[in-house]
Amino acid sequence: MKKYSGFSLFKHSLSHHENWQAAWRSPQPKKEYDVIIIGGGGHGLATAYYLAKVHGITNVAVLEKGYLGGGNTARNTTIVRSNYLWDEASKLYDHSLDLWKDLSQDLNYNVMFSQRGVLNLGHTLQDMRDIERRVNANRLNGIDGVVLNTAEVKEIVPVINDSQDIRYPVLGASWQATGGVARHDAVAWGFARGADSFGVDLIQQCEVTDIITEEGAVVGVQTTQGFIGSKKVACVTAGNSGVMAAMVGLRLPIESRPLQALVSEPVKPIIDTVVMSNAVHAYVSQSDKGDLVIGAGTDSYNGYGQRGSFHIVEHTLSAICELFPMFSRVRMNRAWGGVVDTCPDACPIISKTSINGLYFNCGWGTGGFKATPGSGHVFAHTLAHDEAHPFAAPFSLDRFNTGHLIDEHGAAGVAH
Amino acid sequence: MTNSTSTQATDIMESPLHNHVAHTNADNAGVVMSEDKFRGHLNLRGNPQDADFMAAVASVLSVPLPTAPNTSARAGDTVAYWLCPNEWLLIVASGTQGQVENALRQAVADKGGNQHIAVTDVSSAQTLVNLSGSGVEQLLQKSTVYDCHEANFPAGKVVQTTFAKTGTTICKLADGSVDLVIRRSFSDYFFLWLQDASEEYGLHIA
Amino acid sequence: MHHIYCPYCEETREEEEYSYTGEAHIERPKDPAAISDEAWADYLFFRSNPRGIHHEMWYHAAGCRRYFNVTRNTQSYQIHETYKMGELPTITAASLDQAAPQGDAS
Amino acid sequence: MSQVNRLATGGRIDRSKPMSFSFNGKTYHGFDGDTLASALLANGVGIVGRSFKYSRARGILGHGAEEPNALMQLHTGNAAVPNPRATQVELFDGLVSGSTNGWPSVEFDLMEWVGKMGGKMMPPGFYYKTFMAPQKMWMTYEKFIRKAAGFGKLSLAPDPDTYDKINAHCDVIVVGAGPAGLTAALEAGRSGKRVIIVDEQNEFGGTLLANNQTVDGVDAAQWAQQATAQLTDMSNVVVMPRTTAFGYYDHNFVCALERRTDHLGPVSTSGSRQRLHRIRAHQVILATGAIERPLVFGNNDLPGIMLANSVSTYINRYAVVPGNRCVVMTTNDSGYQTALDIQAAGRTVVAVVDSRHAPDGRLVQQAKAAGIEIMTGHGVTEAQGSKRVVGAIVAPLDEAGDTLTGPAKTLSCDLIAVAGGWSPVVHLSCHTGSRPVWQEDIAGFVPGPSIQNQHLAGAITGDYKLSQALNAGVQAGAAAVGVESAHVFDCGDESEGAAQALYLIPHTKPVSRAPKQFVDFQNDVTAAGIELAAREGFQSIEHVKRYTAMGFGTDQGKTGNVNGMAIVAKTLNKSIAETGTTIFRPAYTPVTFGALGGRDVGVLLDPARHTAMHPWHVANGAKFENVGQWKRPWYFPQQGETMQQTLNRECLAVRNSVGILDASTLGKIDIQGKDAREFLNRVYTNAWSKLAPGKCRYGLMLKEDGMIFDDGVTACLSDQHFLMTTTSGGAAAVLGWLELWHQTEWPELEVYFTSVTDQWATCSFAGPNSRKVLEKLCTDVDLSAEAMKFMDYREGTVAGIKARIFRISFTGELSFEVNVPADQGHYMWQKLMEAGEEFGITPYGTESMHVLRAEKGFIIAGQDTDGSMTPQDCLMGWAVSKTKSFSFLGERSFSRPDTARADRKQLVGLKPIDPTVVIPEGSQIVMDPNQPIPMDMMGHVTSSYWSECLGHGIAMGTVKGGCDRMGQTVYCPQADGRVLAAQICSPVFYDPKGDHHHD
Repeated sequence: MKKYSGFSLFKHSLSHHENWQAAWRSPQPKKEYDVIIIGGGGHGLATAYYLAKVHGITNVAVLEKGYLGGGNTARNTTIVRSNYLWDEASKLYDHSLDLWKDLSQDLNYNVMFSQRGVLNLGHTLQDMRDIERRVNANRLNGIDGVVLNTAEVKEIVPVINDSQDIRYPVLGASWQATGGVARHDAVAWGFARGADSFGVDLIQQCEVTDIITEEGAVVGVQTTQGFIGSKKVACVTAGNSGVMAAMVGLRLPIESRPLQALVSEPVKPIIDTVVMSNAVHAYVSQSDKGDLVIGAGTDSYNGYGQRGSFHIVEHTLSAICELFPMFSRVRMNRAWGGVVDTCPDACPIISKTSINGLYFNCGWGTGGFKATPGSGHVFAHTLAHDEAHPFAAPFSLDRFNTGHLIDEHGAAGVAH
Repeated sequence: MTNSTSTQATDIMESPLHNHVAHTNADNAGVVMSEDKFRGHLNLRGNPQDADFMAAVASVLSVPLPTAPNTSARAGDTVAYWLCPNEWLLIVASGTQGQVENALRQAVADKGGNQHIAVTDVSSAQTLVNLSGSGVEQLLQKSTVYDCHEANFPAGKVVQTTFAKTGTTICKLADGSVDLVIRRSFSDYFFLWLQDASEEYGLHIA
Repeated sequence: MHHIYCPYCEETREEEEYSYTGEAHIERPKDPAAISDEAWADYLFFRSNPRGIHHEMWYHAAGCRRYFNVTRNTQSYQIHETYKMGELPTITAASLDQAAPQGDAS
Repeated sequence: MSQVNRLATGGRIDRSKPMSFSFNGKTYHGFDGDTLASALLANGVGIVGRSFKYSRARGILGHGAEEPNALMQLHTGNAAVPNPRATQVELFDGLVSGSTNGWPSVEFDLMEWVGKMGGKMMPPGFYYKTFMAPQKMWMTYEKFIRKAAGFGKLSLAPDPDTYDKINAHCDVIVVGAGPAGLTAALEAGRSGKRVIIVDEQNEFGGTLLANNQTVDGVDAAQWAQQATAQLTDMSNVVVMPRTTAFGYYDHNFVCALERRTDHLGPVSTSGSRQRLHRIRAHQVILATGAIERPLVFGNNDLPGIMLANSVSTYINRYAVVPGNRCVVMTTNDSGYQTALDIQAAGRTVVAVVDSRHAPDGRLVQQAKAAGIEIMTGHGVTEAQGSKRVVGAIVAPLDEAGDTLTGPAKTLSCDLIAVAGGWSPVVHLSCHTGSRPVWQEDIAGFVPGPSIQNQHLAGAITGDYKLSQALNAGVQAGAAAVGVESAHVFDCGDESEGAAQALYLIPHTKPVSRAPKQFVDFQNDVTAAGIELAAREGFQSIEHVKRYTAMGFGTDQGKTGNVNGMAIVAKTLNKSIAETGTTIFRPAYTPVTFGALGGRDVGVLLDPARHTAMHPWHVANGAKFENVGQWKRPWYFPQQGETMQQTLNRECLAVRNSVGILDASTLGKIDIQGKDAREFLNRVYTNAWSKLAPGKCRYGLMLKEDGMIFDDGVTACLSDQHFLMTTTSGGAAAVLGWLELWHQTEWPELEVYFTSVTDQWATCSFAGPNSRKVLEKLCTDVDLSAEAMKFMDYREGTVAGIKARIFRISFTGELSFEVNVPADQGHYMWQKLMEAGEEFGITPYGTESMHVLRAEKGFIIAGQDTDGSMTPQDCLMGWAVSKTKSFSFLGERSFSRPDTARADRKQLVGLKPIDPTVVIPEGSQIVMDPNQPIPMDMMGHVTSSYWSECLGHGIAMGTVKGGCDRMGQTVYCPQADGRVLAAQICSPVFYDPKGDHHHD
């Protein structure tokens, strides 16, 4: 892998950028791999990268039915934070946040991780109780966070409507200064380039049509490019996890729902941080290009169509106009949908299955992007050792049998 | 309690929209609202396949219960709205809901008495609002996702649907106006919405 | 924006009148105490979640307040039929698969 | 006349209505009927903006929604609108406009030098390759990068305008009122069915308005006017100009934005500025036309290079010729029409440069006959100029258009009209998941198969002849209403020669070294950039788009995408069909946030629900709390009181005399039927078989996972008649829950549920004097302790009103709840206030209610529970029956290993060691405050208050294994460094034996 730098950019500019090498190879699939990862999104690519880098397992294929990073990685609102309520979740997401901090250098790829801070607004007394509870838990878990009052929120976001006479006034917020946003596509590309450099085969346009098992153990996958053997197959297919599971007769505690997002036309910088409001279903930040990037609520029904219903977007924008009255004259440029794999407790599944050699990493719901490096890192451990990474252990499928759910819905554990 | 107030002392009663009586902002208002307050509202449940039940109710109301979806039946001061296959809203003359409730129970009992029915007085829970005028059709378009065009919503038809961010039951009357059933706790919101949505047509409170 | 036929109101109504309430035809175990934790968990949490034909329940919340069943394609969002609670679908993934080759032939 | 490019006659402008407007501080003049773009062109304004990345000077390229360059800053102050396209802004007198970028001015922009010097260092993806070290510096780099972000600027003041929405329903919606749309609407309209026709422009007609042909023997524009008049006369047809269908959603749902007042002034003076139409149609006819493509050649972004069709439109519709010496570069016959139009306008056509070697269509013949110079088999390889095109370098091409075959020559010109072929407007058809299909013969994408009830007519299908459009419209209109029509138009269309599929015109230098050849103007995406992306492995069209930002602009690639895809395909040696297209998403053109929010803002954001007594609370100075959608009195401060003083006063009144609470918001469900008891047995944890009429019982409701979902008291009114109460926020969910089980699992149970929340107003009054108050008003019920016991229910008359009286208590004091029909709730409240006056009856709100119940250890579902608490966790095992035969909802989950653990978090009382302390709610609980972070957290404080009657702080909280830790000390480390200690105790702080409420 040729190193990227300002100097390399200058050098290549002298030859009119004619000599850049491909960021990754486009290999033909081999007959057999040590590990096959189904799904070339951020999580799958990160898993491959850490498998190779941390565990030295490089005979790995990532099979992607479309193009790398083309699923939810390409469709989210890029928020990164770790201020989750429960110990298990906050450990996992904070592990991820730690990895984010050095990710650009680690990958030699600027993922533009911008720690511009994340506000979670509270609009009712119960919201504020939940915020206090979560921030206290974060603090004692070593995760940065403070509770702000309305005036302090206004200081950070001068354009916010701080009137106390409105239907759902801003009573305060939690503030995680180390949270922020990252460039979503770059994360997938950076991990892809990194994994490729260790010899991982990234195979695009290769759809898995069946997972082949013999005597309760995985032996490989059937794909649109033929059979590929492996004794370890890891499904990292987000919204399509149920479809994968059905190939081996399994069901998952997951339902795939549309989640919509939208961007405005680019406007001059007006909001410098990430503002989230679970109560009114609105999330907003502004990209470096000037777009207001807005997340909406999840549609209530199952849907793989990468589109949702219009009234969800209307609901979100009425809330946005209420929180930021001057945004009313901005225009929505583009809206789209992803397919999110929602779990009953709003926490992921990072787990072995009843089939030997078959692993699932899914259920990230509306909040998977922020977990990308952490998810890949702990899942790689699980794959390498056939035993859960300590941070991943609580997220096994078994929790649904024992009842040990980690309910981030419960108390302001906003899942985006 | 199986029977409600049999007599009503209207001087101590406040209808859901009692606060909103004096608003008039146009002489030739496109929307005229009038609250038909203190009517008796009874929610009736029962099996429409049970002929005894249907006959008993018809005898009390002087009109058979409507069984076709989204229809209503009217007799004098009494109107019955179809709400679902085993549920009706009966709107009766002011103050008579207790008598009607008792009469219904008695009539059903007289037919054998073991029918599975329920009658619930909801007279205070909601109110009947009539909207008329040239602006009403568009006002309804602003307010509900249901298609209230005459081609789809002829006189006598009743639908339960959305109204802005709350729900309502709408009945189209022969004179082209509509009756809306508004829940009491949402009535202030309803009125705020009505004022806002009717601004361009003018609103008169009759 | 779904446009859904309510089998009780016998009309097609807007999505805003309804709420989605999950997979259809999941029966509560007759004797919960007699089944394993795994079987109970399966009933509680595990869902078929197909990409394609899905039988699901919707609640006509702003209308007649009846629950009913919808057979819908989760990829195309096409609704194949709606039917009352207690009834069985006439269209299933299997029936459509069988019909498809004939459709191609014609 | 200052409008140097304005023709003396012709066009659809009204020369009797002159208008003045300003652009970048300078005043110009135009006419009614102009767009801002046509008026700027009329005045000879060339540079209207600066490009995003390289700050290159840009002029107007098109004449409509496709325009990538002319983004404006419109209006001033709170009326400011960022980014509208000048081509879509209707001129009005006094309009104030400006460019969005360029410093110090758009004519002379210093950033241009940064673009020129640094441009070579800024290929696609350059961000990803640098600014990495040191990691911490990215935020600093980003600060500078963000300075260049955005086009237009927002005002900081709230929007002065309002927006609203209409729900519309129709049999047929026709999108687009060009030739195909008009005939479709006429045909559908004649059937008498309900038809809506929308068009984004101020005037119906589309291309007919700038067309020289005739329809049915009349001038095209005149025919359009007549057709429009016919439609307007049909009572079943809704005609909506200035209305853009921007989104096509599932099941034939089309959203359209109507601009009602934007053409009149900056702020609406009457009614809403814009209106969102949410249209449900049985049939959708897309007659959205096609957009002309530019060609990709060196410096093709210079001001003065325009789409040929746009040049014709400016001439014919607006009487503006945007140049004097024009070179037409074309790959098809339509460019010749532009040449003829320019000539007819009295300006010079330097040459028509046609990439085809032997064009022979009728228009070509006409141009030849008109003496226009035609250079076949040639292409414009590069434009010359700095702020305006001054010349076109033209060179011969081979048949395929791939290679230059001879020396170049330069044509002097100030306008290059480019006709690179057409792209059908497939956008809307893609919104519902249908993928467009590449059609080689027209070199364009057409809509793919769709499962919507969708019809296509006109140029959207890739057939661009006027007769065809009119006839296709007729057929689509007829099909949509299920009739047949034999109506045929014949406009005597010119026979057209075949177009050449050419996108990138070769240059003498390779793409990587040639002058910049722009593909996406707004995002400065060049052919070289696309080649580079492909070279670096970004080969999927989606990757190219994302790596280069192609198509991500506010024009969403309307002019650039196909050229970009063609370049990718060529680079990868694939066909365009193989390369595929990206999917178009809503919105077709940008939509104002305000219109999407509509009227659901301010007080209408969400309904505020009020009780019958609400006016009293307001009049008596209550502070309110949002509980679900309800507004509940939070506390009733008196003059000069702090909130704590108010609470102390309110709580003491209840403990010592009598207080009154509006409890009307509690959900109430009327349950009737012979199986009502059995049903309650199944949905509640405790047993209901033996509850006698006149008795009440507290019930816990669980989800099937065993976790508490709701709670409340249910009264047995008669043997088969119950009244259930729920939490204020949970009423609708509980009713839905009961119906769910009844309708899906247990339809055989004979029971009916009816919401009566709004029927009953509930006055709850508590305190040792509460009986005395009630006795003053109620004489027909024996209220004595012996006759009416705790948890009894009676019917009676209170203040002359038939009432339901419950002796239940959420405060631990002797307490009654009187329910009366809500019509009389306000009256009842006032009567109770009067009757209680001698006892100092004190209204109290939710906060004091919370304190009083916490003193008694009563839980609030949703505050002390969070969806992860079982009854046992809340020390409420007493409310769980172990003897019911039916396995009630949630019971099975208790025995799961984790749910059965003894050391689960349990809800216990917490007594602060320092009695003056009130531990903040939400504090986390640890056993050892000195342990290092991360600490082992045992639970958290769910409720915490100052108890005035006990004289110390009290709290409830969850603690792991809390039941077995009674008496132990726990610690709550605070953000400010304090560590608050508390002792685990019973949650019942006040009157543990329950003497008071049993009195």
